[in-house]
Amino acid sequence: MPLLKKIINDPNACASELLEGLVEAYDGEARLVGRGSIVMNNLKPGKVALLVGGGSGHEPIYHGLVGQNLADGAACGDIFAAPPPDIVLEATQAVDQGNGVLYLYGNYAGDVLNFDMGAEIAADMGITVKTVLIYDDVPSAPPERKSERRGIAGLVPIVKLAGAAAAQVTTLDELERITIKARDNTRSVGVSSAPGSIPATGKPTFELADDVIGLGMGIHGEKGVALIPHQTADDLAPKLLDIIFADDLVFNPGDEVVLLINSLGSTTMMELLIVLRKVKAILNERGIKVHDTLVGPYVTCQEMAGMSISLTKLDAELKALWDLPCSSICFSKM
Amino acid sequence: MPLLKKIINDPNACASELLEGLVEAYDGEARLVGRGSIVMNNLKPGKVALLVGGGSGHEPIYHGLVGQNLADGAACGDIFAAPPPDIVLEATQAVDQGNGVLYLYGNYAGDVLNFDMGAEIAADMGITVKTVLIYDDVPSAPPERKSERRGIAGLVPIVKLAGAAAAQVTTLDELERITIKARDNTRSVGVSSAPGSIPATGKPTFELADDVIGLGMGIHGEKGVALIPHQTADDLAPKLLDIIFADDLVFNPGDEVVLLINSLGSTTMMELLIVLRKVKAILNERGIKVHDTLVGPYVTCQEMAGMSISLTKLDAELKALWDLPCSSICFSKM
Amino acid sequence: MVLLVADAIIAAEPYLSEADRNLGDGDHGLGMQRGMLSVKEKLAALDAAAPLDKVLSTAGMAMMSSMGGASGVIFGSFYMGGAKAVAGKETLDANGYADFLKAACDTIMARGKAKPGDKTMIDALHPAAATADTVRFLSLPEAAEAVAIAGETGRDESTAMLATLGRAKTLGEASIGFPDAGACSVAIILRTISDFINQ
Amino acid sequence: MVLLVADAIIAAEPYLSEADRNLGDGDHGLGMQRGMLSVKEKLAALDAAAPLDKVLSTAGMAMMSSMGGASGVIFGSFYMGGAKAVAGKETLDANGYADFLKAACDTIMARGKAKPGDKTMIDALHPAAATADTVRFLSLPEAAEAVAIAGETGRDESTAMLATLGRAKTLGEASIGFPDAGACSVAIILRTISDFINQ
Ligand SMILES: Nc1ncnc2c1ncn2[C@@H]1O[C@H](COP(=O)(O)OP(=O)(O)O)[C@@H](O)[C@H]1O
Ligand SMILES: Nc1ncnc2c1ncn2[C@@H]1O[C@H](COP(=O)(O)OP(=O)(O)O)[C@@H](O)[C@H]1O
Ligand SMILES: [Mg+2]
Ligand SMILES: [Mg+2]
Ligand SMILES: [Mg+2]
Ligand SMILES: [Mg+2]
Repeated sequence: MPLLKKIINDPNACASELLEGLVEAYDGEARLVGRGSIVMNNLKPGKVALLVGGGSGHEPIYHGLVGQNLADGAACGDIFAAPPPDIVLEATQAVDQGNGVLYLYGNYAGDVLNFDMGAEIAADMGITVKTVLIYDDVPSAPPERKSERRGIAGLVPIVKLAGAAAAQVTTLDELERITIKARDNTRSVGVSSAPGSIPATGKPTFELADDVIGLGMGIHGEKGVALIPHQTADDLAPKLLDIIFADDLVFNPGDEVVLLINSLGSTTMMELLIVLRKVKAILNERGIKVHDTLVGPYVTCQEMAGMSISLTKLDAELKALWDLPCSSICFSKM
Repeated sequence: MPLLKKIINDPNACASELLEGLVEAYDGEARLVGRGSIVMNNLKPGKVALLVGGGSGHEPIYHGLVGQNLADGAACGDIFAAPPPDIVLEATQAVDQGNGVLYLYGNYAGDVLNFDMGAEIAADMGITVKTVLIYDDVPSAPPERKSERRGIAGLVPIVKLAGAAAAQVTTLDELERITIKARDNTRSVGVSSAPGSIPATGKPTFELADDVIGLGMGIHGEKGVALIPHQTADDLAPKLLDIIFADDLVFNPGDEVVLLINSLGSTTMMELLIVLRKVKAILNERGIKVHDTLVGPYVTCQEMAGMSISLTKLDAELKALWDLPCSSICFSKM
Repeated sequence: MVLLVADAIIAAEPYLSEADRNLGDGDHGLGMQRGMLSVKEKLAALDAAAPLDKVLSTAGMAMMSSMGGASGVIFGSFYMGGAKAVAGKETLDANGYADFLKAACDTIMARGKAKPGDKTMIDALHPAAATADTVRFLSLPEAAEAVAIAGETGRDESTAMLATLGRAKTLGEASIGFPDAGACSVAIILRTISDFINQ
Repeated sequence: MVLLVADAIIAAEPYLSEADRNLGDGDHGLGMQRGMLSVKEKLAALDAAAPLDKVLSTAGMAMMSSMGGASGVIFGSFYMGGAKAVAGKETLDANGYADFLKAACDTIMARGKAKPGDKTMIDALHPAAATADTVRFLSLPEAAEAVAIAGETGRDESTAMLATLGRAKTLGEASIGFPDAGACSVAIILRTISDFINQ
């Protein structure tokens, strides 16, 4: 690792300072709430609320997905650490418009423990909370233990669809139903070629030999499920797609999907586009129609190098929700 | 430099392959033209056309700024190399709708030489071409030799405004007038802390000592105008803004601006937001109102580390153009 | 005593983060450090005469609301859960220490759903609590030392375990060969307590 | 001969890129390599009996349309501009070589607006063309060698110059101390021509 000359202040204050900066990026559309939450201003009274969240250091998600027709708020933890229960509670109270709150976040022990505690206290206060966990990372567990999978870049299309639904539904149950469908229709797989670093220590989150890349590595830099030789984009893309196609979600010719090619940080847009070129060729062969393509660093782990491919299968309902314009720091749509 | 495990194919084919991938990212909205151009499909007949372009390797610009209410096409060169005249010509012919074409690109010797030759041949073919050069990089030349400055991240707001204008004006002169105003109202300054690499050789574009950062470094990794000690975001932000405020464009209390905090590649969104936090505080003190904030890796140089701050001063006309929705791979607005 | 534990954990930050780097995301030490710094702050604000359970629950709350991550809830519950068991007690004896550890362990297992063998901090805490239960008849110093040793043994035994919970879960076989980071923290906590009592 | 020049430039890619790295963006060698590979391809397609000016203009066009960057136009103009001056000629003598270089230099200066002293390839090409003009009376081998030396001297003298054009411009004082990358290419081209003629 070369010495990283990060442009920061107190290495232990990164999470709180970046959140203050993020709120500024909303130019008055959103505000800072409590110790670690960002919440949209003037939410419609009675609106069914969508709350996302998780550890910081993965910008622009999760907190960058707060926006119009997206999430109403985000509960943010320290770098790579789930937000504590009281931050979750502060965010919950701020987004709640009397019609219930859906928690939508990645499936990690820390997040589940903290959001669940927040939900319990919120319930005691009379706020109805439901939870949908995101677990799109196919290699992280076999299909029969799907619910043990991690949440990775697939969260972007899932939150986009849930946010569009939250802007239109009248009940929390309806939002939960649609969000579960979006989640169950999304699959991701990724590789990583170089570690990110923990701002507070500058230490890399893992080590990797020079000639291998990690298959199915977590966005926190958790070790992957397998090390494979470093290879060309044209060799790698089919391998990754095969992992998705081998899973329990069937993609038939004629199916329409949203495709996301995500960079974990320092992998360049150039590389993502070269991978996309091959991915599109394979999808075309299979007769799978891409309704919309997202490509860029949406879900990162500091300057970690690596990329992932996510597919979200659309039915008529999801497609209509996808086409709803939205606006946020992480993802906007005309 | 650690060994870079880029996910590519033939290192000498990166430019052409990424362009093919980019066209795929448009899901049918744009097409590949000739040897190296991307052009929007079904342009309105009679539309005044906007053509951007430059060397590749800086994704998502320039070619990622082709889109609805943005650029109509882009002429793309090899990595860091301006497109040759015949590619410029192919793009010109494809975007021209009979009402003239405005060339808008960064002020670099190579780009000027090639676009000018393309323009000459286009003129011989009866296509009216005008050119507006982008030179927003304040430290790269003193105010009295402004037109010798380089074009850097400020190109994003300038192209956005020009694209909005191109969608509405009826004459090339009108588009030229508005584009010049957008250009003249935009100032940028940046720093760089680590080099990017040239895909074909893997060689870093420059070297930098461990304790310094380069002030006013070009987005191609050209040496900066000065080396300054590596410092905190809160120390750096005011220094950078002072350079902009010391220039010939006056920012008065009450002025409205578009603010762009750009990453050159591997500088994280976290860092950009921490810088934004300080920048906004300073602008607030000065009574400068930020109408819209952009933050992220818009103009990159592979995995180069560094960031820049750009300010575009808005008058009523530019503000209305800014608020027009737009859609592209690089920048979308609801 | 709680303050000594805090200092010991803070001093062990690099070691604990390194342990988490092998199996998780490398931030366990940082989270624990964040929590323990908050514990010191909150206890400093607490009046000296505060009863034992108040001290412990204050410490637990401080960790729970400052750390985040899995260990925020888990280690926060350690003190908060344990505190209930020593309510009303002025001082700790072997009996009270056993009650404290059992309550702490039960609370954490209820919250985190981890069982012994899942390769979590439970694999250090559970055997320690069990040992404490069997040595209630001993003097506190003797009991505390026995408990500390049981925690260290549990930490060491977690090395050979296959992770089935938390971040390390997805490692499968690859999770074998490293001790669990949270178990390392438990061992440090129990060791510090024993050394204090025995000094 | 043009093919030998192509091979010499291709072989010098790392050296030329390095030179550009000092002052520019480090891709000069890559651009020249791209251009010269295209030259070889296009000339292979050309029939062997093609007249000299056709060979040169084909080479120039190949560079212009394959390289991009500043040097694509500049070095493309070198052959294309020079070609006009030798139209109709079967073979080259010292006179023709001088005419070729003068036309090439004039074309490039007209296009690029660079003057001697701006620290560009002109600083190698211009003195070389001037020398060629003064040695028209010599034999081609003698003239070619004199020109090659003038080009190399010009390249060396560019080292001390302050860049006022192109990418290096913004370096100001920092541009002093390195030879200009394009001037290095010119020196190689003229040296290769002389060595071929003199062998
Ligand atoms: N469900 C659980 N029950 C008990 N302990 C747990 C559980 N999940 C995680 N842990 C403990 O937390 C430790 C990780 O803590 P930490 O790294 O701070 O949180 P995170 O995993 O969110 O980064 C693990 O080593 C493990 O001992
Ligand atoms: N206006 C000009 N006139 C003559 N030569 C020029 C001019 N601009 C640049 N050059 C030459 O081009 C060289 C740089 O070429 P190259 O690196 O291939 O292009 P780029 O600068 O676009 O990367 C410089 O070293 C210089 O000799
Ligand atoms: Mg963590
Ligand atoms: Mg170049
Ligand atoms: Mg951890
Ligand atoms: Mg160059």
